[in-house]
Amino acid sequence: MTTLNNMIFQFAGAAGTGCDSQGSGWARSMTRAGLWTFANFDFESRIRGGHIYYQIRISEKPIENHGEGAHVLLAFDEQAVRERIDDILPGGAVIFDENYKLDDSLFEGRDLLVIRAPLIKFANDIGGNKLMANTAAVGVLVGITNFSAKYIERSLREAFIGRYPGERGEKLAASNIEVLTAAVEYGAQFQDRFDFQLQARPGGENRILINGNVAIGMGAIGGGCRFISGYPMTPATTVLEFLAAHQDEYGIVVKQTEDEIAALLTAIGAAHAGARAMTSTSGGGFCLMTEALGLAGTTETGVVIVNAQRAGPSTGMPTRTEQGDLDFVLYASHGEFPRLVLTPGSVEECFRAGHRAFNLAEKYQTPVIIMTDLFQAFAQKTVDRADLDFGNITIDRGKLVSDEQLDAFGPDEMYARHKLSDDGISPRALPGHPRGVYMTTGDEHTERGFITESQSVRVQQMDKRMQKLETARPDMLPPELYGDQDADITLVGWGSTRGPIREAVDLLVANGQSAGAIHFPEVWPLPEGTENMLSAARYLIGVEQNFSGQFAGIVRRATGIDFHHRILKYDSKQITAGDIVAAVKEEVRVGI
Amino acid sequence: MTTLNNMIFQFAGAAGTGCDSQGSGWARSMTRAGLWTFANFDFESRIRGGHIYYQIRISEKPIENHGEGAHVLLAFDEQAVRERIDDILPGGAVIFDENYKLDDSLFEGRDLLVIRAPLIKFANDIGGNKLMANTAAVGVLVGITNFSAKYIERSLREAFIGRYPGERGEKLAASNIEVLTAAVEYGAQFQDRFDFQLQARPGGENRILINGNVAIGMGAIGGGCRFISGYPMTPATTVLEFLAAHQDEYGIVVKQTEDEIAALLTAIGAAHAGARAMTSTSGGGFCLMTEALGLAGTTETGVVIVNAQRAGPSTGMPTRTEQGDLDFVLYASHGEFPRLVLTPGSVEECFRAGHRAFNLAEKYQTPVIIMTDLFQAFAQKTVDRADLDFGNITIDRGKLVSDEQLDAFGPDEMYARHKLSDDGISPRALPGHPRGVYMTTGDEHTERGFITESQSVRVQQMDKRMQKLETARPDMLPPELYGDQDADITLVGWGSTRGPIREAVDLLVANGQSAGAIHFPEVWPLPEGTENMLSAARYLIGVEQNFSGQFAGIVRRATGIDFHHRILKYDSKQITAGDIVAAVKEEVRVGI
Amino acid sequence: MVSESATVTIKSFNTDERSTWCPGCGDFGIVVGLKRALTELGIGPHQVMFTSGIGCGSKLPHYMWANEFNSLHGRPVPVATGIRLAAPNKFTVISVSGDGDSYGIGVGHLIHTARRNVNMVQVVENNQVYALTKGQYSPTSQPGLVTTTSPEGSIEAALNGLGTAIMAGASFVARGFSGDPRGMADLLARAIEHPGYALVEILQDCVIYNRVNTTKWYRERIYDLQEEDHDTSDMRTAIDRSIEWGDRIPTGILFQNTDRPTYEEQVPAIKAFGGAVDRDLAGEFSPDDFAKMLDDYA
Amino acid sequence: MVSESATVTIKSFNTDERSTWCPGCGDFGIVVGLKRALTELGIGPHQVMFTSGIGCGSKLPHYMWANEFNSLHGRPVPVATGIRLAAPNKFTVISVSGDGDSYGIGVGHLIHTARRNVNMVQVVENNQVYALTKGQYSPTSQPGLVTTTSPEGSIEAALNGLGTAIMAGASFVARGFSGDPRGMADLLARAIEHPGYALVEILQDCVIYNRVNTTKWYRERIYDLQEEDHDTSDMRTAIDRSIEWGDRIPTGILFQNTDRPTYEEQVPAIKAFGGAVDRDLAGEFSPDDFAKMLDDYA
Ligand SMILES: Cc1ncc(C[n+]2csc(CCOP(=O)(O)OP(=O)(O)O)c2C)c(N)n1
Ligand SMILES: Cc1ncc(C[n+]2csc(CCOP(=O)(O)OP(=O)(O)O)c2C)c(N)n1
Ligand code: SF4
Ligand code: SF4
Ligand SMILES: [Mg+2]
Ligand SMILES: [Mg+2]
Repeated sequence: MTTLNNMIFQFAGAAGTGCDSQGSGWARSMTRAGLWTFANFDFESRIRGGHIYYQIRISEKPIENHGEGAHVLLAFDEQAVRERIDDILPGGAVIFDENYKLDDSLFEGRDLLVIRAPLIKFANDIGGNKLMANTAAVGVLVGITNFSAKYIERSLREAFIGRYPGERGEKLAASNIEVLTAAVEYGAQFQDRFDFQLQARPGGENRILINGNVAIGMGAIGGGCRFISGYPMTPATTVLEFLAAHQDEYGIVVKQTEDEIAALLTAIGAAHAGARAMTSTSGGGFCLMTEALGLAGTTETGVVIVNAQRAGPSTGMPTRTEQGDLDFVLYASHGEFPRLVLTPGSVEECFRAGHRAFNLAEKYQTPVIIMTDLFQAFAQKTVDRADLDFGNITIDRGKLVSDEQLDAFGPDEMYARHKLSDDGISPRALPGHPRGVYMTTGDEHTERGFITESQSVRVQQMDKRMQKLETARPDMLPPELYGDQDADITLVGWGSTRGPIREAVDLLVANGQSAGAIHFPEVWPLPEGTENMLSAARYLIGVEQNFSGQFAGIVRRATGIDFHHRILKYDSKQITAGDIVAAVKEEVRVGI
Repeated sequence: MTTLNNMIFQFAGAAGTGCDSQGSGWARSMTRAGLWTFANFDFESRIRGGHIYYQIRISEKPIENHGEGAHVLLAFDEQAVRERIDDILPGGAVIFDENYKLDDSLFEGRDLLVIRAPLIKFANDIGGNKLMANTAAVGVLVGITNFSAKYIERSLREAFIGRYPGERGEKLAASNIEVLTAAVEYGAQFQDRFDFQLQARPGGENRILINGNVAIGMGAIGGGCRFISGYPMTPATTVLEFLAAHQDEYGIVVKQTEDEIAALLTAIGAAHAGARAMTSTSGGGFCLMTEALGLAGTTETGVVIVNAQRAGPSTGMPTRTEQGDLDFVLYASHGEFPRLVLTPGSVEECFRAGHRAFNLAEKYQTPVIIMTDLFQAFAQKTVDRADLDFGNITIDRGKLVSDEQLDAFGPDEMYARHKLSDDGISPRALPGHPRGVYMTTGDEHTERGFITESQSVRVQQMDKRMQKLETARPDMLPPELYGDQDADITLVGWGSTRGPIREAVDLLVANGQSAGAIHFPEVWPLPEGTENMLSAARYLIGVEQNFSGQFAGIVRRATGIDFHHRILKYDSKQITAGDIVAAVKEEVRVGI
Repeated sequence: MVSESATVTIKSFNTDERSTWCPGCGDFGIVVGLKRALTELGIGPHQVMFTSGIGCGSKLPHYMWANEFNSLHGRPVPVATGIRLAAPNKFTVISVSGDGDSYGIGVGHLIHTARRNVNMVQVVENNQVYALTKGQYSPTSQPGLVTTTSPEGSIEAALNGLGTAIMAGASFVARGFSGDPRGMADLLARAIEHPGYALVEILQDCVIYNRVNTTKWYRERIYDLQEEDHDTSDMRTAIDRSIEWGDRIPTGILFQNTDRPTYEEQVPAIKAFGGAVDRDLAGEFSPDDFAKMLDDYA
Repeated sequence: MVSESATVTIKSFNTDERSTWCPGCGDFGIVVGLKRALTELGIGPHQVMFTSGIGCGSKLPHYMWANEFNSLHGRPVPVATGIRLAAPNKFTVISVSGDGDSYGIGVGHLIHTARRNVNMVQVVENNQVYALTKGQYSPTSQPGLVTTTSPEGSIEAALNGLGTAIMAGASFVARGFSGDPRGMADLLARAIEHPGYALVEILQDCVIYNRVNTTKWYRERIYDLQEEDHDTSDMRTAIDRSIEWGDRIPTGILFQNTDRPTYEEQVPAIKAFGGAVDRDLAGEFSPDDFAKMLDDYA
């Protein structure tokens, strides 16, 4: 029986040998062909060599997860076959060059179609260039899945004519297409021995394929961000790079700084001057920002920080994922001050967090942190253009004092940047107006920003600042319920576990297990309704990618609600629906 | 009715005018005279001018707190009288120079002995130097309290002959003593109008007067610390300065670094090489250390960090106190790794933490943080020499691999710095032995310290490191119960609230209120017995000097136990027994 | 913003805030110098933005009426960069902090900001000691200085801040003396006018913690480069002068290079769109303009 | 520790650990240079302690057999200081890291450590780019370099690391080239022997992210100072040479000053007690010796 449009592919090999570019070309082609795509990139902390792979899952309906295993493995070197062979699902196929020295015993006893293809031969003979073996491999894949070659042809043309405009590109594209055609034909002979097929569907033209960091960048630009200062650090660099790539079009000042200390302080300077400003980093860089974070809190500077988590502690595993920084981000910097923490769990939520963060930062005049992670930073997903709607974005700069208001100040009236107020928020004048001269400081200060030693002023200003957390609470997005509120078990997560958790719920329900889920797209201050929603659940299972169940701890501390069970993963790879289902089954077996 | 040997003094004036040196001389004299002394220093973030005061309390039994109000105010300028007049307790006295322009109305309606003394006149006429007016003021104080002048004479001699050895010093001392004598006589005339008296008691020679930072420094030196790197920051600087002052005698390498980043990393280097090494800082500096903290955690380097808290956030109030950093210290640095946190609450506990920290750091091969605060750093207390017993200190370096063991390694045996073990602790070879060559890294690593991308190794090493928290738990000092375990209310604190809480319990009990207290000298990992002791209490009231009740939150998160009430102070001054009693009474009135 | 020179006087910068400095502190003179320089150039309190660090000297902008962002110890310079790059047409930006702040913990920012030639002035109040923390040796303390953390005398060579800055690429490097507010005001005015990064070190007496390098000590040694035949455009001579310390200490402009473009002038977004703070966040681009971003991923 | 030169060979430093560098990376040559230098001096794997940062180049000590403490991005130098001051008689300490690590985020440590003259070697692997993070411009990138964070070309002047270090007080400053392991080994050996802080910058090809400053590019430009009439004791000439970049790029020893004492030699505790790591923690002082501390407070 043939399975249509429901597959997982792996493109595996050494870094720098093209399996990543072939993989991303394939993922893009799938999206263009109207198939919903989710692609994960698994790589090492090195530039060339080693073992990396792209895992691309496609479906006829939207998916939030790259799935487990693969129906086809495209191996770009021998090691790739050895490393990934166990991932191949029953009835799957592996494609590699006929010259690889791989013992047949490796494939024995496996329900597996082994295709030793003349890839290099096609490349040399038809294309006249060994490098085109990669194209040949993709051709075989097109052939065995009965897919249409035109999507690959298009991307080959784009790639070569894009890189070498003019005749050279045309020529290269043409030869590659010839190689492709031959390989497709070659692959087609295996069709009857391979049960998985692909067929284009309508709608691809309304969709795009992007990762979470690009979505954050898009959201930020749409949300009025005109300034980014940052320092490269995986997996946060691509936010900086995205804004850099668009600096010309949208006029974004991009400052690569000497370190992360300067990165946040430069953004604080820009925000103080009146720009919507951000920085992006990962845990190690966030460490260096902690002192300036407190400065932003005390000076009431609304600045946005992206913390893209990777497996820690310390340098840890630079290209591996984890959700290990939540406690740190919540309590970073000495003393107490308000901060808002957003934890988007999908490309769409990343986009939303990207623009919402700036409204929140300016409304509450305090730092806002977007927490994402390595998985989400790199994983690409097909989304409807309509779901990234710039028309929906509003700019709310909060309590701004206008020039006219300042002009109207009486002769003895003095602007007070940190004026006390019931909601904790003071009207903010952008500096530069003759009547709005003011100072502010990281020292405890009076309403007018002068350093103070007064106990009573101290208490007033502390209360004022901390009040902002309460003022902001109703503004935070509520936890999102998935499935049945009354389910026997409720999975609770934040950030990038959203996709796997939802899919796990679907799988469990399909298996007859009553299950639901609660996802927190924003965690601090804990949104209104948190307690109600959690206490209405029968059996709470926290799902987190860290050692200690940090969010579960935070919830217990704030509400007294203790999750009944915690599913924790800290082996540096993204949790999958399968992991969750297995852990839930274990828990159910043991007896909930 | 005369009150004997139970008094509070305030020495108040501008910074740099001598009230601090006079105050500390007085406190020392009290201790020498066999009176138990507790002195608090209240000062501003400036070098000269402003308003500062020393508050010195004395008693015939040991005290842990500087008390409230004053029986005598020695005012060294006019402002001091105005600022502090309200502090004077009924029947108290204020002493100042006759030339001060202070309206009588200031004193009207107060039960107060106002002594406008000819201090400058004595100084000029007898001593020939206006500066001796300070000595005269102290003389008046000796006179009205009927104290023996010989203690002051001694300290005058020490001060002047110490600073100017030889004839000049002798002369200065002699003139000062003449001034003193005249002033004592002058003061004596008021004795019958003043009900508080002082009388020397035996035992002073067995006691000393020190503050918490000196005690930490002493403990550290006794505990084998031979290396300190640090960067000045109030209120932590005096730890660095204490070790610097003793670098010659005990051979302590003292490195003032360019910043706090370097401070911790230099200490880590020294600890890695095999020295017992420490650094000291306050919140802002600790921020800069967070990245290196995680490095120490992953590389399993036992290093000691003193975090002397001051009122935050950010630069905050540099000379004011708070306990606002507990959450931060517990969760500082991205990812998860073990750290041990000590929270001494008295001079004796500071001493103990000073040496214990090094055993813990080397046994568990992980960073140990001593949390103190500005109050405790500066407040001086009389202690028995016997309570700072260096003979009691043992040096336990944990699992060290000896040179002989390495010599005996087989030809293919390789030393593995991060070897897995049940208790999470690996035998540690100090580098330098030919068979003990090894590397270590802040990246996730194998047992032998090589960078790894392996999921399984990752999990093993995470488990190993985190296991150390469980291994260490039984080694942590248990919470200390004061008074009745069965009391109607139990006050819970950590760090410097210990003294005020104990005194509050005494006051409450004396007032018929059943009360007890639990003090945590070490908070992380939460010591064994925490849950039992807390859940055995009837009504838990957390007492903390921060906005949100951080320790209460930590306990709730770890144990589910929710304190019934929290007494929180964050106005930048140390909580007193009176504050606590008042807050408890309010709570009792409202109905526990 | 157009300067309103007609209306700016020394008094424009007066404030009621009372200083916490010690009587006799060299920092007082620096306030006077700054007020004079701004007055001379007709730059009003709302047209200047001070950034400062932490230390005695860093309190300076608190004691004159002007915009100030008082940041962290060692960090006024990156804040200044942020302000310059976000509002390149709005403020004269002046960073003010002590020698420990600027040359010690903050020296990395100094070097990279000098290299970039961000158009700002960095004033270093050099009293050769960490004063506010009560007198430890600083990166400019002279060897042998006895302090609480160097009871046996400092064993570190003093940093040549000016020479280091020149090598790092600073395009204007000068030294003034707090005892000479008039000369200092002139230097500061030249620094403000200089298109690019300008470092002005002010030698300053700390009457409490530095009993060696006192006002008298400085007066006996300093001389004015501009009264000698000093070529400020020659980097090698400037380096030579920067090394000079001891019997003779040069003040005045050591080095100036007006050929380098400022960093701001080269930033693509500023060239195309002007200052970020002057933009219309809500109306500048349409949803369709934005949606073009998506095309790359189709 | 006495060196055991008889037993140290290049092979002593061999390791099974396989490098993660790209084929053709300039870092390979630097490993060879280091092995040779240590072998020449008879310093064995247990007698050297490498500290390193984060970056492609910082992985170097992982690929030879020797003690290593792999620290954080930009921080190998303070770790090295700690090791030197705690164990002044035990290890040759060599810090190894890239240009971004050493001259960028870590430049403050470089400056202050140079100034103090801590007896160590700092190797800067200069490929003029942030390689491990995939090729952004670094503090030594040449202006105009197009990278992902400078798509319109870098607008920053490159840092003159050698000149800056000389001005900051470095007592030994040299430049080598990864394409010349023999010459480099000699430089490194001289640096190790130098009593005090020694900076050795190694020009290094990044075949992936720096297509401008390639091995070929370097070969066409470099020359050896020691083959010319260069006076390494003259700071001014050294500064001049450090500025030279373009058609001719100097390699070799630019500057050496052997007159300055090392920092370690001056540390009171080391002078009186030797290395902290060699002390007897339990038995060195009696409880009474310690109790003397209390007397000051009686
Ligand atoms: C991160 C951090 N570390 C330390 C301090 C403490 N601190 C305050 S001022 C100062 C030194 C001031 O020296 P300098 O910059 O020369 O200024 P001065 O007081 O001499 O004018 C230090 C170390 C701090 N505020 N922040
Ligand atoms: C605090 C921190 N910020 C950022 C990073 C990410 N990072 C890793 S290597 C590197 C730059 C490496 O450049 P360089 O030092 O020149 O070494 P190269 O890779 O070029 O050899 C950066 C920014 C990090 N590890 N830590
Ligand atoms: S301590 Fe020194 S620098 Fe600070 S205010 Fe006093 S004189 Fe000025
Ligand atoms: S990216 Fe460049 S520096 Fe890094 S290993 Fe490859 S060639 Fe070497
Ligand atoms: Mg200073
Ligand atoms: Mg580099």
